[in-house]
Amino acid sequence: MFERVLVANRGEIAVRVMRTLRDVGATPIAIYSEPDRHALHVRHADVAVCVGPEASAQSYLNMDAVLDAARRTGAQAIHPGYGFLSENATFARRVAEAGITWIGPPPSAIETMGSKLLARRTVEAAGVPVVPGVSEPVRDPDEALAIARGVGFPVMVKASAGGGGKGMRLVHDEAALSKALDAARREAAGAFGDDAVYVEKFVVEPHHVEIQVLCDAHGNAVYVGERECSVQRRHQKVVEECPSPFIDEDVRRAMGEVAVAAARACGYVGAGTVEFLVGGDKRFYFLEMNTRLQVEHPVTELVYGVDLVDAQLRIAAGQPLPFAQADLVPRGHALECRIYAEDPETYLPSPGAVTQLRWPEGPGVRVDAGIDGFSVVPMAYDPMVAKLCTWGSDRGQAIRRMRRALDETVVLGITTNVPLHHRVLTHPAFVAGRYDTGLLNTTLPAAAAADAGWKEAAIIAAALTRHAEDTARAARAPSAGAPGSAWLAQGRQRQITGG
Amino acid sequence: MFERVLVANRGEIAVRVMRTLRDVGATPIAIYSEPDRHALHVRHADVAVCVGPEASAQSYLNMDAVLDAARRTGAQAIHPGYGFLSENATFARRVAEAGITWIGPPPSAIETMGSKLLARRTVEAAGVPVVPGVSEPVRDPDEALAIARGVGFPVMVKASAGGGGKGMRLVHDEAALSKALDAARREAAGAFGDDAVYVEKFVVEPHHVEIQVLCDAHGNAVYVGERECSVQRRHQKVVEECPSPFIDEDVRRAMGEVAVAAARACGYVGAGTVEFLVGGDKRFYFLEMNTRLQVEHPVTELVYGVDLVDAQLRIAAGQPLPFAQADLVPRGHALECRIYAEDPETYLPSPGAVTQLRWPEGPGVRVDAGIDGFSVVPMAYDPMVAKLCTWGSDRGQAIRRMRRALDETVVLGITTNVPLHHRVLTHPAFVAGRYDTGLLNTTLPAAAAADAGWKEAAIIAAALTRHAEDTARAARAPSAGAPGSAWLAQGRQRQITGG
Amino acid sequence: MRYTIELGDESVAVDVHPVGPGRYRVQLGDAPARTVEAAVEPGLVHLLLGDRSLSVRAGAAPGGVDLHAAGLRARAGALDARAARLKARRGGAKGAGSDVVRTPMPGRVVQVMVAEGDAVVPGQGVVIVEAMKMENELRAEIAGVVAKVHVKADDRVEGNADLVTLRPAESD
Amino acid sequence: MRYTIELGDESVAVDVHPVGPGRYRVQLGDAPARTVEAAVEPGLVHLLLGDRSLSVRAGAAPGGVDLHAAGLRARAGALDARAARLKARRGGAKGAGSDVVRTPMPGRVVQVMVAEGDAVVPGQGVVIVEAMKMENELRAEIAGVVAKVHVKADDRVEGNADLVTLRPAESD
Repeated sequence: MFERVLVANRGEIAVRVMRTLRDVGATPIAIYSEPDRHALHVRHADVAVCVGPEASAQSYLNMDAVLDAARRTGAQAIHPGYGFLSENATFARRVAEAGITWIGPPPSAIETMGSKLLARRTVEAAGVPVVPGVSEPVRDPDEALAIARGVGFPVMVKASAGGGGKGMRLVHDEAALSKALDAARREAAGAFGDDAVYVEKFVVEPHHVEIQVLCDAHGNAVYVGERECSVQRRHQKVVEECPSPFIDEDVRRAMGEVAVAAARACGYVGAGTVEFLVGGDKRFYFLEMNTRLQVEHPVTELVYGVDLVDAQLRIAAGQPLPFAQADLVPRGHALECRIYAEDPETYLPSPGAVTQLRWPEGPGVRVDAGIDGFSVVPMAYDPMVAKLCTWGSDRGQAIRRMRRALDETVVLGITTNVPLHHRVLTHPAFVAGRYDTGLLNTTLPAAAAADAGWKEAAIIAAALTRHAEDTARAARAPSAGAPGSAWLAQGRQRQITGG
Repeated sequence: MFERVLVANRGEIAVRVMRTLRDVGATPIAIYSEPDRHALHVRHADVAVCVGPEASAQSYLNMDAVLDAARRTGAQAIHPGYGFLSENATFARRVAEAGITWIGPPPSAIETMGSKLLARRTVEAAGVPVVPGVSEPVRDPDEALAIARGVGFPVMVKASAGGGGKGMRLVHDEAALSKALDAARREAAGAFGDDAVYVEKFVVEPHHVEIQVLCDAHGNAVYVGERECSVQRRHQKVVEECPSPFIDEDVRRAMGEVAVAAARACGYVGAGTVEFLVGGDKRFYFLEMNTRLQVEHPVTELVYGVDLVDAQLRIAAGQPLPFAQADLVPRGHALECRIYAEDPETYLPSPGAVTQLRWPEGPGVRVDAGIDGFSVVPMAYDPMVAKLCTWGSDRGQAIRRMRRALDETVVLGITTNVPLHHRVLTHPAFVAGRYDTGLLNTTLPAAAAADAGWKEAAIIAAALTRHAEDTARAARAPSAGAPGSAWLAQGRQRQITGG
Repeated sequence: MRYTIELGDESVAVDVHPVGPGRYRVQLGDAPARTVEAAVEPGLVHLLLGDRSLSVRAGAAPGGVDLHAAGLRARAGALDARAARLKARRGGAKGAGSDVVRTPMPGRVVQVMVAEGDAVVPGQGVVIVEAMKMENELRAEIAGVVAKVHVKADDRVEGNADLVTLRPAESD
Repeated sequence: MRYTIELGDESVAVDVHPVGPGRYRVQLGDAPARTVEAAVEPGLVHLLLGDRSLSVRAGAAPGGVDLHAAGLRARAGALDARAARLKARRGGAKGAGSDVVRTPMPGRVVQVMVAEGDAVVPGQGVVIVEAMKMENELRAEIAGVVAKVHVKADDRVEGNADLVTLRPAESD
């Protein structure tokens, strides 16, 4: 196995990958942009190298700098996480050329699946069903309009190089198409350095269900169940679950087999995800394959009892898969809530310094955070700051544990979408397991109104906090205490004087 | 199910029980002694009642006060946790007489199993094997000496009403017997209000393995695997694991069936644990039955995918067990490290205010804490402040994850036994899964020596902390900031000025 | 000590008198005074109010205190008696919406969608700001005419920066 | 600024000079001065020393700073230059063990096992203190004769309280 592995990423995914690196005895090496120099992922590493200034293009996406960092620190392998360079075939190739192991699929597989059009052609040839009405990148609004008229509105405009909801627009009528094309192109260019977009039929009331696959270099391939990812805002996933409440055992097996066929069709090695659109009739269509780890991979880990990063490391080290298809037996139910630094109503981002932080604990709770109580959330990067997962012996228990976990979560200083999650987790359609990607466009339950007792408590707390400050200021004579204590005591100036 | 449940306990177990209460939609009610008024378990409850001053006898053990609290707050049920009144048959009876549901076994079962002697007689009659050489409570040192000579040294002196290592002494020779009797009697009197002790043969190189049982009121009973609890200091468990690396599937089944027989022999209803001594030849002997939840129950929960507190609530509510023996299939491996507020070398307790706290996160980690960063650990109660658990797909992964979890753990202000856990988890005998209750008496691996880099870092950190304090003091002119901010900013006076 | 706490639309006068270690007499507005047992630390206030146990986390925030209680969040402005009087004198009535469109977060201006003199309706997007890898359309809260555009494409803006000032359509 | 940091048996002079935001020139003893990038907050110091990333958590402690780094814990005494000179003048040589048996934690005295005039050997238990539900035997560190017993059974004692003072057997 590897002794030194560079994680070419930041935030929660870098921290999460480093944890498994420590679990296998490898030394994690971090990279960071200048404003990230004291970020949590850097503090989780033993070795860390600055790769440039704030702008991703000059730091986390800077291939030369990342490769230099890997060479300089003696990294034997590079784990790209998700986003950034994780689906960049050129980078994967350059890593291999530098004699470093790329913890990801072969560059050719990234290329095939990275172009949505090539991906569709490839999997279609392998007999995998695809969404109707797709074509080449559109050159101009007129061509887009012609395609849209052909398949009928509503249509989806999508970035060819896209993923994660970026460069994606739902268009309901002809009037809105041109503006949507522009916006999608701009976002695509910014996010992927490629402004190619295409137009496809938008399936009404669709479910977004994806299959986790693992393929080793020895020809073994398995599917590790599915994830239901239909709770989305701005085409980005917000809540995910495993198993899907929507599909049954037969559909699961059929989708799994198709997903493995799709992976084999592009010579896949590593962990990947095949995304499907599933209609109300449970017919499913290949959407795309993500040739990397997914944000929502923990729900699979919780239900199937595997560590997908550990599996990635083994596969990259040339080991055979440690389990066969028959070994992969689901148990219970898992949910993931993505904690974004953003307003829960307007979805506007909220960077800044964290002033108070508490993560939930206890049975059935898993936290993967990219911030702690000392963090500053920069405005330059993705707003996701943590993933909260719960596991339950059934879906109901997983939901109730998630509500409890959200109640225990405290993040002050920045605004997070925790209240949105509360509303999703109490939405009758979600609780019943009958929802599609339109859930967040429907009316959510109103936020629970603070009862009079809590409002009173908040008012008293504000007054007592102010009073404590006044008292502390009055008493702020230099103390006779030990050297070094006053600064530190600021982190904990106790006022519990009873007892 | 219940709507309002009083938790007659404190610390981590009270918090843990309250979490499952929230998961089933019940309102948790806390009790507290005066110095505990702002303790974490009180902060986890919506309703809280003071039951007396610091001394347990006048507060947490004060039956009148606890029952008054339950009546006053409309509690429908009482969960006793472990320790305190959890194995007090009189209290269980009084709870029922007050028309409140007792979340525990019938008083008669508590009585039978609470007297070690009666317990042994009862299970012997049901064909359960017992440790050789035991007898009635000893009246004086002469009688003890006679018994000890009869079974041969070494012998164990144990409190009749005992549990948790209190009132227990290992005696190697005749000279030490008298002093050990006195100490055991004193501890027993203090802990249980009963100074009766007895003498039994000490099995050399013994394993402490226990079986979790669940019995409902409808005659259904299952065993939920075993826990290996042989890592002990002062006869108190320190590290537990499930499954035991020592026993095999046949022994597990045999012990499980015997445990269920023992539970049935006393008319058991609820969650209970049957403790066995297992010799090197894998022969096992009944030690005692704990008629309550165990500290180490989470390792069972992690491996069997059940919530034992949830099961307790269902059973107490008269529901049948939600699973049959065949449904209980173990998966992977789990470890628990008990975090004590005590010196890792001398085992001397370390109460006080917590100044810094960080719990581990990430895959395979579960934290059940009784403290947070605002807590003061009182000297009047048990030193256990948290339980750290890890799960892995195999024992090796569980161990490596635990090492990582321990590395991530930061508790300052009080001294904890985290370094002891590090040494256990790197002990070759522990890693190999070949250890018995003598492990902590053998030479542990030396604490990892800080390499020069870390020592240097610590020295620089101390100097920079002092420097920051001097700088802050110099700058401590009243700020023009918003009202209320200065006090709160003390919790987070950023010095990250880069970027 | 008397403080004026502003929470949402409410403004409440609170009298606080320490009466022992961790014990306060607290009076909210005209309600009867009550004794509260409280732990007050930077970041946490735990209250025992009769049999109720109430935990409130508090963080420093511009102009007040960020509060988190029972899964709910609120920002409270805390004024001492003198500041409250001053504010009352200045008058505190707010309009139905701001005549300035501001960006709540720092970011980069991607596009300005209006020019001076343009008429806008409530909810109309006026400027797109990119932050955290997403484009965010910032909207007019009122109907009016664009009086001034403060930014241009590619500008970096700080949180709370003015983007566009509107002249209200009619101020009755 | 110069500080003297005591860590374990070592005492190191440390010169600290801020040279920019979050950047310091640091010199340990006679080693060459180095530039360190550091976040210094109450409770956390994160250092970038060349390619090494080192996090140290720090908590207030009597007489210094509790440090936690890489799973290890240490207590550092931090003295400024003047205090270090004073301490050096007073002389800092420690004996092989204390002539006073103290309790590290608060608790209740269960039993006093020696009387004044008794001879004791190193490691011999002299007082049993109960704390956190366990009996803890506190032991003599040196050989000697009991000069004074400061406590009796059932006394409540604070942390660091003197229990028994010994007259060393021989102080060569």
